Amino acid sequence: MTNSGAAQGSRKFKLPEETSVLVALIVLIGIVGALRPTFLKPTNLLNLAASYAIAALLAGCIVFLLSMGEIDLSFGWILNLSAVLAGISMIAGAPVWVGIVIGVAAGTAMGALNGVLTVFMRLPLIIVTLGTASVFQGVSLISNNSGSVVPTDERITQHVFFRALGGSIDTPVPIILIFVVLCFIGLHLLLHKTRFGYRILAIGSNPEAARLAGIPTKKIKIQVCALMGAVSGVGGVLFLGFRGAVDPSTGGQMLLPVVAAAIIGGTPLSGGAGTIWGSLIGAMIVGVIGVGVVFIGIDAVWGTLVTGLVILFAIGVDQVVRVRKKRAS
Amino acid sequence: MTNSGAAQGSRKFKLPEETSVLVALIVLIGIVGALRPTFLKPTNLLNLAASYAIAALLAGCIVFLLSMGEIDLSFGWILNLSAVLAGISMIAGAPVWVGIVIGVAAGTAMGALNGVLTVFMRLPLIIVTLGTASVFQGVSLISNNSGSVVPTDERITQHVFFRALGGSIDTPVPIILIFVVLCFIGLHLLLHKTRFGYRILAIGSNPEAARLAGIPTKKIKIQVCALMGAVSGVGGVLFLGFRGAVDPSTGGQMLLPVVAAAIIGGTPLSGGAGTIWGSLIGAMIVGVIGVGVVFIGIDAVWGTLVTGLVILFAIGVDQVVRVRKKRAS
Amino acid sequence: PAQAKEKKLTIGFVVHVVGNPFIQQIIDAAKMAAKDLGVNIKVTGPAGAEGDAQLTAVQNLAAAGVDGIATSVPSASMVNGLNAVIKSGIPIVQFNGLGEGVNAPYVGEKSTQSGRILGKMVLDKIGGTAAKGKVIVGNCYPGFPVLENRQAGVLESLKKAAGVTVVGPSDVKVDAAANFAAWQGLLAANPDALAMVGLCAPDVESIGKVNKAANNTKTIGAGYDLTAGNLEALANGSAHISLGQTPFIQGYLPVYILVDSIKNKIKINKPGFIDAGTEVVTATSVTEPFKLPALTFKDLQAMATSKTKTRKYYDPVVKGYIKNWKKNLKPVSDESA
Amino acid sequence: MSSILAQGVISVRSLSKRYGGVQALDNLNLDLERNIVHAIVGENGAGKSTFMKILSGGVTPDSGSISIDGVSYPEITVQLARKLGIGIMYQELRLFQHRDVLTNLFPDREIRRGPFIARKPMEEIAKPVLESIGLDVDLYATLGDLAISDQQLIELARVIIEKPKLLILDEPTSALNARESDRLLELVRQLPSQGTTVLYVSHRLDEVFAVANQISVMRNGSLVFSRPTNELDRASVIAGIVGEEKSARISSGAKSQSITTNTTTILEVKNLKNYGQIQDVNLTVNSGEIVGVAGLIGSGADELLETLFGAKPKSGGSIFLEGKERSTLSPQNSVRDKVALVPADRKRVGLMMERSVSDNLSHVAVGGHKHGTAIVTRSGLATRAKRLVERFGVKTEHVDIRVGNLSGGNQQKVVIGKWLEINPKLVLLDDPTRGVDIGAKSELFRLIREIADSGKGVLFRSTEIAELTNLCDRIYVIKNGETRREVSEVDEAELIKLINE
Ligand SMILES: Nc1ncnc2c1ncn2[C@@H]1O[C@H](COP(=O)(O)OP(=O)(O)OP(=O)(O)O)[C@@H](O)[C@H]1O
Ligand SMILES: Nc1ncnc2c1ncn2[C@@H]1O[C@H](COP(=O)(O)OP(=O)(O)OP(=O)(O)O)[C@@H](O)[C@H]1O
Ligand SMILES: [Mg+2]
Ligand SMILES: [Mg+2]
Repeated sequence: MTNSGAAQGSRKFKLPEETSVLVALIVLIGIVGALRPTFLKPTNLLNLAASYAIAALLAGCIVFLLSMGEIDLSFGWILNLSAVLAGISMIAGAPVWVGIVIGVAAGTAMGALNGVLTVFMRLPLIIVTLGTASVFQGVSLISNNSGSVVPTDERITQHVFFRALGGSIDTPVPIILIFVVLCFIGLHLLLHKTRFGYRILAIGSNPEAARLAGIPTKKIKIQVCALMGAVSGVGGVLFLGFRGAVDPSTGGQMLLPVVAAAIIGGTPLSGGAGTIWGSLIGAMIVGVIGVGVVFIGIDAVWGTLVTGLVILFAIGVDQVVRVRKKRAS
Repeated sequence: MTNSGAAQGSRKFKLPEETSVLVALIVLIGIVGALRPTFLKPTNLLNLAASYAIAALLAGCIVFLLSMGEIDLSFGWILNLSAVLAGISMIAGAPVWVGIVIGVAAGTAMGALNGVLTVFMRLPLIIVTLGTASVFQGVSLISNNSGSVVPTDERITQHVFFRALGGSIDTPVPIILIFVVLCFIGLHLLLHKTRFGYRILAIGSNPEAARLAGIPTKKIKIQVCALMGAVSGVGGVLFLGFRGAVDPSTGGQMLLPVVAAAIIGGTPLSGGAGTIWGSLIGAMIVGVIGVGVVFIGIDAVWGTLVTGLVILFAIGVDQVVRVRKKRAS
Repeated sequence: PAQAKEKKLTIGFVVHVVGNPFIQQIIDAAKMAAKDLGVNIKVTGPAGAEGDAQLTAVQNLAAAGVDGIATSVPSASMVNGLNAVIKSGIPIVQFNGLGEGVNAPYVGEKSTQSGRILGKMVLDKIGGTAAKGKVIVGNCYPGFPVLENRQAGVLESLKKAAGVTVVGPSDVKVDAAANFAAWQGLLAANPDALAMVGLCAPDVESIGKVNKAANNTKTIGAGYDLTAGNLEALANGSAHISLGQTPFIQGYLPVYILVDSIKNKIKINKPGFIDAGTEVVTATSVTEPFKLPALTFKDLQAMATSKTKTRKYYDPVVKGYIKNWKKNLKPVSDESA
Repeated sequence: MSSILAQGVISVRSLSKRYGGVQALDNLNLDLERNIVHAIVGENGAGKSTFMKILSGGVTPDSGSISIDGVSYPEITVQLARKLGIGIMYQELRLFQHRDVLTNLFPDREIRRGPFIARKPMEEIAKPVLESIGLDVDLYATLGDLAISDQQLIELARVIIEKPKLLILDEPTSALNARESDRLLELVRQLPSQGTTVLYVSHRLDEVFAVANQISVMRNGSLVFSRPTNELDRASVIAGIVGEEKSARISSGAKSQSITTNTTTILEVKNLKNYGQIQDVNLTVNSGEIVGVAGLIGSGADELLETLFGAKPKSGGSIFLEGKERSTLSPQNSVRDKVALVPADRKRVGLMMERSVSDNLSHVAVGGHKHGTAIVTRSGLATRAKRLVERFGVKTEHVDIRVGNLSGGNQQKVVIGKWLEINPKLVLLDDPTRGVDIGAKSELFRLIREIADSGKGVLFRSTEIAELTNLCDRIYVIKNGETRREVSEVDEAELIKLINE
């Protein structure tokens, strides 16, 4: 409380708070690389990163909600329904770009709906999205009668969007990766360099003080929810392009790894603080753990235990590299 | 902050804060009953309650953690591993009662491990259990090589424990239901009528103030985690008796419905408050929604959407029956 | 002699979910094949069923340098990714879940056909085409392709009896406890139902328990998979029919095909289908495919726990049907025929 | 009347606000003249803060009207207040603990270049303001890491940066030391000439007389009187605040009456050091004694009590309680050994804001001390609470009210009450009179004296020098983390000199 003396003195040499997760990431990559040197081949690392890019993007955006002291349980299904609607409209004859816009717009609308409900029901977002998650999933199931959405028409599959994302166009770095990194820069600037971001962090830090400072807290909440929806919609459209199809189950398992990435990355659940870059590193840690276990060739029966132990290690590195303030629960 | 006036003015006639969820429950039962009168047959309602009894028990116990401002992501896997260890030891020749004790003890130990890690790593429980959940699941998979644990020996299956829980002994009210209701009374008294419960709520309201008031916060945290583990262990053993078998996936799907039951029941995620009875009603709402949808005969494709809408309705009743203070996120 | 020095082949084996007893039987068979053929095998799969994580696992095994990969394909979104792996030169065989458009052979049941068989058996038990009354159908995971196919087959067979009305299909959930509660509710809502038909592994066991708890002996219980719990329900008469998907063949055959095609440079980068057969189990009879010797119910339960017994029982299939896999390769349209 | 309005006066007519059973404001009528310092005084719970919050848009009144520059408003919103140039420094600080100092200085008023926040120009605005109020902090330090006194100054700087036309200061000096307070008063005195009207709420009458042109006294939500300062004296203001009959009982201090013969040493501290500002502190506290600690902010005086209690780790030295060394210091052990700490920052570490008065009063007795059985009943908590509410005169409708709804001074009484319930041997009082009204303060002093007289040791830190000189038998002056001097029987001026020298 009053130990600001030390903090002030060492300000110039202060390590960024992302250091500890970065160390964990490097150690993990190092271990896998030492056991299987091919792991470290740039193409392998890039491909690995690409397949976790969408989850990473969502982890970057969920930081906005966590910073505001809220959690969205529905984003996986927003992603799903956005992708389904985009895919269906393309199959129904809409131009690819129109389908993309439909997907992102649908995601934004779903997010905004979450926001409006949380503001007007005066309930935490986690409770509201407990319901809307099922609603979005339900609408997705109905939209395509429980089937996968697979555009097969050449007009669609040969469209530059699908070819670029699906890897048919050769680039040194996967397109999706470039796009997601750009999004991360945007998200970082938005949260830490604009008034919108300041307002979010203010609401998360002290909602009553934020109201008294004249911040339109309801409007901001709805906007942040809509942003989460929009990014989930983008995620859905990217998924459609990247994988070329959407399953009814797509997105259903995303909640835990995405939130895990954000909190491993150092964003507390209690609001008022958040790190977009930490979230990116967190997503990469989740990715490296998932991939590393397979890469090293650990048997399926043992894989889960090893995963758990490595997660404990990754979060434990924080203890060693003591740069981060204690994280509130 | 300034709208507490009404609540205070009408203090003498104040409805308990569980009223709104209770209304939601009654309305839901009423709707399903109106559409399918057989739903209201006491045997049906009792059976329904019995099949959600274990989830309800866990929902009752997670209130302790939520009240302390923490969340445990691992309890489903604690339940699983406890049941597996109990089952394996019975199959290996241990008397049934010994197996039960082993299961509960294992659960307690796992919970305590969570507690010790969260205290010594100085990280929120949600982060620690992100790792331990995988560890417990992993150990469970290894213990029985990804197979189901199915005691078939008559010594075990004909034991009074299995017969009573499995429904072979006819009782007007299912045994498991009586047991769980007794547990609920115990949990309620423990949280609201003992020093232990007082301390939990104090830690949840303001951890630093609790520490300065001389409350042994670390010890209490470990104890609450161990309690959650013990109750999960009890849940595992009950599951083994009720179902007569444990699958490797048992418990894996429990997290969301259990936490949902607690928060629908009115326990905020922010700590410092909690209602055990609300949690019971919340669990029953989750149960009625789950069963009601199939009972009415809603098509599988539409079931999810209807579930979502009904959840939104259930939490929205709060708006109409305005007895509850605004729930912090 | 020069070939003997060649490095040992490594086969990747990717399942859609770990910690599922039925899948584990497939894995065990795959490991037996690897042992028989003298190759290494790396088994992996996501903890929760998700196509994307599974595809990532396949891609990683490919990057890690395995020689061939067998994988189930539960999601259409894996197809493009798998084809890219195949294009890069690593052969793939699909099992258990078929990905439409994957350029690789598929080993599995005829899912629609198995649904038809189940529907017909249920119909036979409730009075054939003259049957009158309700049949409850439950789908534990709406949207899962194999389940949708089975469901279509079941409904097709049931339609043959004009007097049968189908209740559902309802979403009965995968989680054991929720699954039980759903079936319990369905029976309570329709106490006069002639039969309850599930499509997933936990259903038969749940239906059996529901019947037993309600002291109900008149409703036929039917479903899929020969898990220990399901067999127990059949044994005690609380459920009546369960179809198996011959996990031994679904695990053994893909590994065999991969090793055979790699060693003998056989191209397998085309869609195709090899039937893994359907096992039909009732309380009184066990019918195994491929003219295997009849089994008693006890034998079946014993085999569920013993790998050596299983291997021995299927030896004729290994030496015949499996060895001659090329002859048994059919167009993929046969799967849903 | 209309002529006054034309002069641009803020006037408030029959303003009322009710919180449940409490009439916080009851038909308040008041006119505020432009370009003066107008002080508002009154008991804890008199409705001062409620009034200020209504003027600044934080709270909506139930009825009544406010007219500003001749325009009448039924209510003022936060946005309207901002437009009208009304700035408020809240009694309960409204700061963002997770954010850095600079961000806290421009809440939702950030300067932007294009879409991005421009920190440089904000720094340039902030630096001179911080300098003018004598605050030297890193603009990039996290606010939550700062001492409560620094935070209070930041709240002040925040509102000064807004350059409001009407500046509301709700107990701005409650956590400040003499030097900072003086500087603040100096600043406030200059504001009217720069076109700012100041509403100044304080319990420190010396300050009020030093700074205000006009003094209004409130009681039970209404105005008692409002008069120019030069027509008033201390006694009449006190009489206005607490009522004629009570005012007679208010004494300024209560020195130890009887020097008890058999004094024992309760606390002995040798060469105490911690990881922060404390370097080498030596002191003793005897039974029956009230011992004061005085020092500037940053001297270590403000960390001393928390360190002695075990809330902050020590890095060296020894502490003896009744002759026995306390080697492992922790709050838990302190409670066991019957050492009590009333912390300076009650809101953050003293209270459970969302819980009831009753729950809070049992915080130590039930939570920490294992008082009585392991069974806790509502009626048991309520009985204890009612007894303490009575003993300390906590103004609350009933004991089941959320503590956060009490007025600031009453919250403070709850913190003190919860500690005295365990009957401590040594009481560490860290600025316990923050925000407490004069009536309550004199009760509190009597109480502290009573505690000491019953053979206990009291170690007392205050930001108000007068409190130290009036109440303490001995005072330690702390400088650069060391106990430099021990004095007794000094007067205020002398002590201030000693502290600053
Ligand atoms: N949000 C609230 N809810 C309920 N009661 C409240 C609330 N805010 C204030 N009160 C009550 O209204 C009365 C006036 O409070 P207020 O804070 O205005 O007093 P004050 O004069 O500022 O006192 P102090 O000198 O202690 O700061 C008190 O009795 C208080 O308990
Ligand atoms: N305290 C201040 N000191 C100096 N300049 C300020 C201050 N506050 C605001 N400004 C400047 O005045 C401009 C207008 O401020 P204002 O708060 O009205 O922003 P705004 O553009 O209306 O915000 P929004 O559009 O988000 O409501 C700001 O862009 C800033 O440059
Ligand atoms: Mg006040
Ligand atoms: Mg503006």
